[in-house]
Amino acid sequence: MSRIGVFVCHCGENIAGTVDCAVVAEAARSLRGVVHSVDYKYMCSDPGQKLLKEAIRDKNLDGVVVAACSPRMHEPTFRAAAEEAGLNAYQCEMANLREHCSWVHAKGEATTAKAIDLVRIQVEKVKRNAPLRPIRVPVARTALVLGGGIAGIQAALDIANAGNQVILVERSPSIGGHMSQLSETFPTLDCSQCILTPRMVEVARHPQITLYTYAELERLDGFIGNFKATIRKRARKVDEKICNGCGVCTQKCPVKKIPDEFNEGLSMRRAIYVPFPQAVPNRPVIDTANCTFFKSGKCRACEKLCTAKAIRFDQQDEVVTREVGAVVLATGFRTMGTNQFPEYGYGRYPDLIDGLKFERLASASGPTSGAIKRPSDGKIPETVVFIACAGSRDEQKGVSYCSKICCMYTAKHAMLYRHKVHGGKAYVFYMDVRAAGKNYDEFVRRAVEEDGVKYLRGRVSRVYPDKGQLVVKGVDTLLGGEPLEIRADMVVLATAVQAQHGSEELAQKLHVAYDKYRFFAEAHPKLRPVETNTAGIFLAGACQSPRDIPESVAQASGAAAKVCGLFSRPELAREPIVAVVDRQPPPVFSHCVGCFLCRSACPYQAIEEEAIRTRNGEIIRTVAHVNAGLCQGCGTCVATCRTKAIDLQGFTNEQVFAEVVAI
Amino acid sequence: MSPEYQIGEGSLEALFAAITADGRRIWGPRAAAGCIEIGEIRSAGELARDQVHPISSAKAAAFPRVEKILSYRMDGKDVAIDDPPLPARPTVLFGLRPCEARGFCALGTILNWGTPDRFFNARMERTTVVSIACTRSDEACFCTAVGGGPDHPAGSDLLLHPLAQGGYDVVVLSDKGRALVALAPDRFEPARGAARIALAKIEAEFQAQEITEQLPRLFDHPIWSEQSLRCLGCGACAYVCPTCACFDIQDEADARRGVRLRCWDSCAFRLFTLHASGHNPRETQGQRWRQRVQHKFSYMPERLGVLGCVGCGKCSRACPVDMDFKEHLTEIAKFS
Amino acid sequence: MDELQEKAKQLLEAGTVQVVIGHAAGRGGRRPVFVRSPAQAGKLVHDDGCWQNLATYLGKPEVRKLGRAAVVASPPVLRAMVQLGAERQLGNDEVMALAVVTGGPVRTLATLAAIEGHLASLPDEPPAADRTELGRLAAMTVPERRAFWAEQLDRCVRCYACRASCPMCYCERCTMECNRPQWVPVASHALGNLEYHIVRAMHLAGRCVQCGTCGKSCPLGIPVHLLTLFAERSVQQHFGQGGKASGKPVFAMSTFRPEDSETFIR
Amino acid sequence: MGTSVTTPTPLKEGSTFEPKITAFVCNWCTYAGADLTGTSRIRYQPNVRVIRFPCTGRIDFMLILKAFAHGSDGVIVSGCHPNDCHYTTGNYLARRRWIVFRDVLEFTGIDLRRLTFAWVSAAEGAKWAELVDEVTDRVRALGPYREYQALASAGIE
Repeated sequence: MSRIGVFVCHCGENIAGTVDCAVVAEAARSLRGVVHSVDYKYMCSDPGQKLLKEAIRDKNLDGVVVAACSPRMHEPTFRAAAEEAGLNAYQCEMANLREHCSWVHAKGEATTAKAIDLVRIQVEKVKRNAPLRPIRVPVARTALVLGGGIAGIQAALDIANAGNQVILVERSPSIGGHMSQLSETFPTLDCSQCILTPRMVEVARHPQITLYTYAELERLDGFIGNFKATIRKRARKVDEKICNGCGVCTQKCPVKKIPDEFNEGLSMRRAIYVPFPQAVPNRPVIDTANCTFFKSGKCRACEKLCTAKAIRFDQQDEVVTREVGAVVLATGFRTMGTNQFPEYGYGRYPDLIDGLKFERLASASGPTSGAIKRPSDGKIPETVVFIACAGSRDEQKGVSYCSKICCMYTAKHAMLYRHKVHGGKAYVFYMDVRAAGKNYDEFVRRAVEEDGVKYLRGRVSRVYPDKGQLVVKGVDTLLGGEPLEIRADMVVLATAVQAQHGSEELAQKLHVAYDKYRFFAEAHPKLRPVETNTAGIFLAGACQSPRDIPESVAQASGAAAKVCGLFSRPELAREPIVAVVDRQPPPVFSHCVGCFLCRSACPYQAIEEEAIRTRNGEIIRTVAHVNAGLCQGCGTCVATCRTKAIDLQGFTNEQVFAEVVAI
Repeated sequence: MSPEYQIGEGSLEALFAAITADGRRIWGPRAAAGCIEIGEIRSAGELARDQVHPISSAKAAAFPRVEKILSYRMDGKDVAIDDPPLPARPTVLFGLRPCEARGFCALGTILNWGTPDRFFNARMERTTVVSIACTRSDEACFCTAVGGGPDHPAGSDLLLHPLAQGGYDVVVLSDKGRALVALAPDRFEPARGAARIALAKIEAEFQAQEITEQLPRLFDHPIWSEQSLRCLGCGACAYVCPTCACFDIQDEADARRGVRLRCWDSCAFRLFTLHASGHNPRETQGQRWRQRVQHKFSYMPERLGVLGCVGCGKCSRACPVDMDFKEHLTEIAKFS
Repeated sequence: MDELQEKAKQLLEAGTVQVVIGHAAGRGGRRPVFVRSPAQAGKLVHDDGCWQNLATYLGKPEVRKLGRAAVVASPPVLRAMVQLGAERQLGNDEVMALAVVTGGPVRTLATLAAIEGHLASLPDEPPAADRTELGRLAAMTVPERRAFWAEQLDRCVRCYACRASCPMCYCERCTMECNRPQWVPVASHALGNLEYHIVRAMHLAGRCVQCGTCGKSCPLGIPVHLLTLFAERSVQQHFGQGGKASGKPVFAMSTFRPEDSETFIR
Repeated sequence: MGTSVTTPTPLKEGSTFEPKITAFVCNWCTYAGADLTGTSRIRYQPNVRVIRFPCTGRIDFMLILKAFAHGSDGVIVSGCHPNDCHYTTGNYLARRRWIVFRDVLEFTGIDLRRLTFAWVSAAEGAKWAELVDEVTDRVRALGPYREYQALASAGIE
């Protein structure tokens, strides 16, 4: 027989003004299982809490109902008080007499009657409460950062500088990402590599950061604090430890005609190469698809020339597994290819290029050492047309969102062009100019006002070659839709920012949600922007949605802060409001029939398989098991279970059923 | 037993009217969606008579499928129990087959084993059974194998024999039967020995005695799992059986009040013998099937001196997978 | 000896299976039979009188004890096997079906994939008679339907023949047997009966294989199968899944689409 | 006849029928929304009794029937709008359950005017008040749901 205590709070006049608290307390006293019932002016005050604690001790209560304000307000207060008095915190429930009763109803019998019902409902519930203990999960204080662009670099450094271990995995042979390809950065026009490379070096040198380049995540098992990452380090065919980065091999390799990815195909590289001079690590990699030796079994030139004897044609991929407590996704973005634009000639015109190509042309470390030259004939273009929103905000291209960075870098490109080619004419076709950000609009205005860039509001309908030039047909909607035609020497498309290749597969591998554009989805669009719906996996940078550098860095630091918060304690304590699958003594073992319909219903992949075995190890049956580390306590599985084998602690079937029946 | 009266086809309606006028309800075979069942009938026209048996059981008249045995209220912190008045509705069961009527003897014996069952007895006292002798039978019937027959008098208060000219000879078998006649005396003429329709011929393919003798040595025999392999473990057989008396006690309650109900139950259910520990003394369907046969043909004769089966074959007709009781019993009887 | 009997005989002779679950002649109609020797294969029949969904037997411990089983399988039996496989109640290595379509050839299907392939070509819908009946009920007003079911369910004695004969009702502990709390009254009064049949319909929504066996099994002829058929149809109409016509199993009620549409939520 | 295990519906002075409404709500949106109704002091009728769940996904359809069987004349089920679910997808699964459940109820002849589903966010305090008032008025007009409550005693000898 339960020993329940009921404590009715007046909340000054807030409750007592419309509810007759004495009557409520009196009514509660007559309920079965209630051995103590009082009303008091302010239950949350110190004397109020003292009242509660004393009653718990003196009357030896096994459950309390505090009839006061919303549990969303003071549940923690009273549960803590109960705990101090030696009662398990979860043996305390609240009846919401204020927000749900006194504040919304007129003074009168009906209101007091409702208050009594609300108390009775909670009494019936608390009779069936069980003591619960917070769930403790050990945390491996190592973070896995996927992606070595600026976001990944920032996150890795912040986490490592806080004293934690970091494993940074980058798919390409060097870290740096898109930022390393950029010439200057808006709105300050400082050189991208100048600000990035020190960070890259810092990562490489950092004692707490393990860097895996030319590597990919193969699989991720486990849950928050306890992931197991399987990483495949692709064979460079070069022994990184022995190689001294002299670079002879990359100059002597006879295979010369491979379009250079880093320079967006504007120059050629060898079959053994270092992506770019400042690459980290500065170690070459053999492109086995193009290497003569791997194609024909002959050559070995690099091997002969390597003074360090670091070439390893027989080197195999290496698969490593690491225990990690958290994961930061920073896999970045890609841009839409110019071949997606039939109206602009499917990218068949060499002088119609995308933004990244222009970055390489404008970059001092680029193929033209920063001189703006047409890819076709190396001639300096006298007229350049920049087309913004190329693909972005365009349903036909399957991109209805704004790529966010184009307005700014297009202004930057036009500006850089005007700086480098003084007599040159720069036109920008745009839909709107979106320059929200510190000093952004000023920057665009500078392009127009100081650098004389012509902004034309309208879309370009067609671009076609004519006598060595590109004819750009468009309209200026500000001049009443006046059709106009510009003969340009070069056209630059600000092509749409899109989700990185393979992001869908990765999302599925990690069980994180992604949107219809295959950008990773945050746990909450406003309040949990750097978390995913899978506990322990965080987001940084453009893998979530188009972002510029400062935003990516800010978000990376945000994600890092979340990770550091998680790592700040050796154990992770969580509310015990989680689902449990029942266990029974043999021969029943469990009422779970193992249909696993609950698994498809669980938003958190918290439902695992557990094999029930005989002493000598044979499987009797396989039943569901809830991973308390992953379960967030929504209870959807509970309502899905036909045999009622799953229940939700704190909201068990018996509790909620009793509440309903008590009405 | 010679008939005292005969009643014309045309007089049935008046008899029904008289019974109803006396404040009794009439239950009997009636056409219901998809089958002939036992239910309340208001006129002789509703009485179904061509079937060998209605699918459902007439036992519900005295042993309802759900019966309230008490109710209670929470009075502050105390409990106030109200005993329901004993069931009082007088009932006439009209048009049962003699075998089903005979079932009430076994049913009464088992329900009164030890403590008398006041609920059942109160209903039985107010129930008058009018059965009609069988002129037809089907391959599920085996009354003659268990000591019954197409015109067996046990359990009936009036027994009607169909006449060739229509109408029935009426054999009065009890005071309750006589009282029923008294409700419409002018409708019952003295019997004139009119030609009866011949009774159904039901060959006995075994004798109950053989089974009763066989059972003790067959307890651990594989025959049970063999015969019950296709059994689905539902309760259809028990719920249509005139003699199955097992029940479950259920409380339906909330924080303020509740009722205690007696509900039909069946030994074919896995849950029937499931212990709280999870252990089940009758784990397999074979064991549950054995219990059914043993109970009717061994335990009841042994402890109550009465067979638990009247050979009506209702269970066979109700079974979704054609567990044919006669066939199985014959197999057991002839087993050596 | 017909094709079915021949194929069953071969499976038994080859020792591929130890038992063939099929139908044989019974008193009046057909009854399930467990053929365990080649000699008995002649007992097997398949015609419209064979309406039990034999997949129901695959999970029964008494039947599992007999060894590997082949099932004489009409399309609903095959659908049941696929769904049972998806719900982890039937292992791929336990699958052996002698697929029969009235008038068609007998096909031996030894894997779930094979069954799915076979089903892909067959429609997944209730028998015509049931579709008509569903239509008739749909045409009724709500009070008319209430009256219809009140009359029908008042006759239910809760013998659970419908549950026992359903291949998808394999739970060791049915909701009906949960008593802490007692979700559904055990008593066969109007409330207990209505709630039992609503729960049954809800639990089979998206899982029902549309064999109608539950209705045919009811000793009192209550058309309880209409409830599960209706729930299944509701799932198919709203979510376009639940239909096992594709041969692919689905978990219609434990999955969702953001674009699922309704008109009743404020 | 047996007793129905239902409690009498509260009667106001003048003994006009006052319906009993049970509301099943999720903790993160509708419960918080109803709290906001309170903090904004928006008045509504006192007939509703709220039962708190972590998520609409937790609400077993049987609980709705239990509410009716145990004396509720009307039921409200409410949670986060699609996309706002605290648990990201619980309400989507709940929605599916409700879609089929309503169909099944209507097919068995249950009066859907007594069952109302809503999305009420934590910001929609006013909407909560309107919802409760509207449902209370509608159910008051329909009268007590004896029809369902009586089922518990129908068929008992």
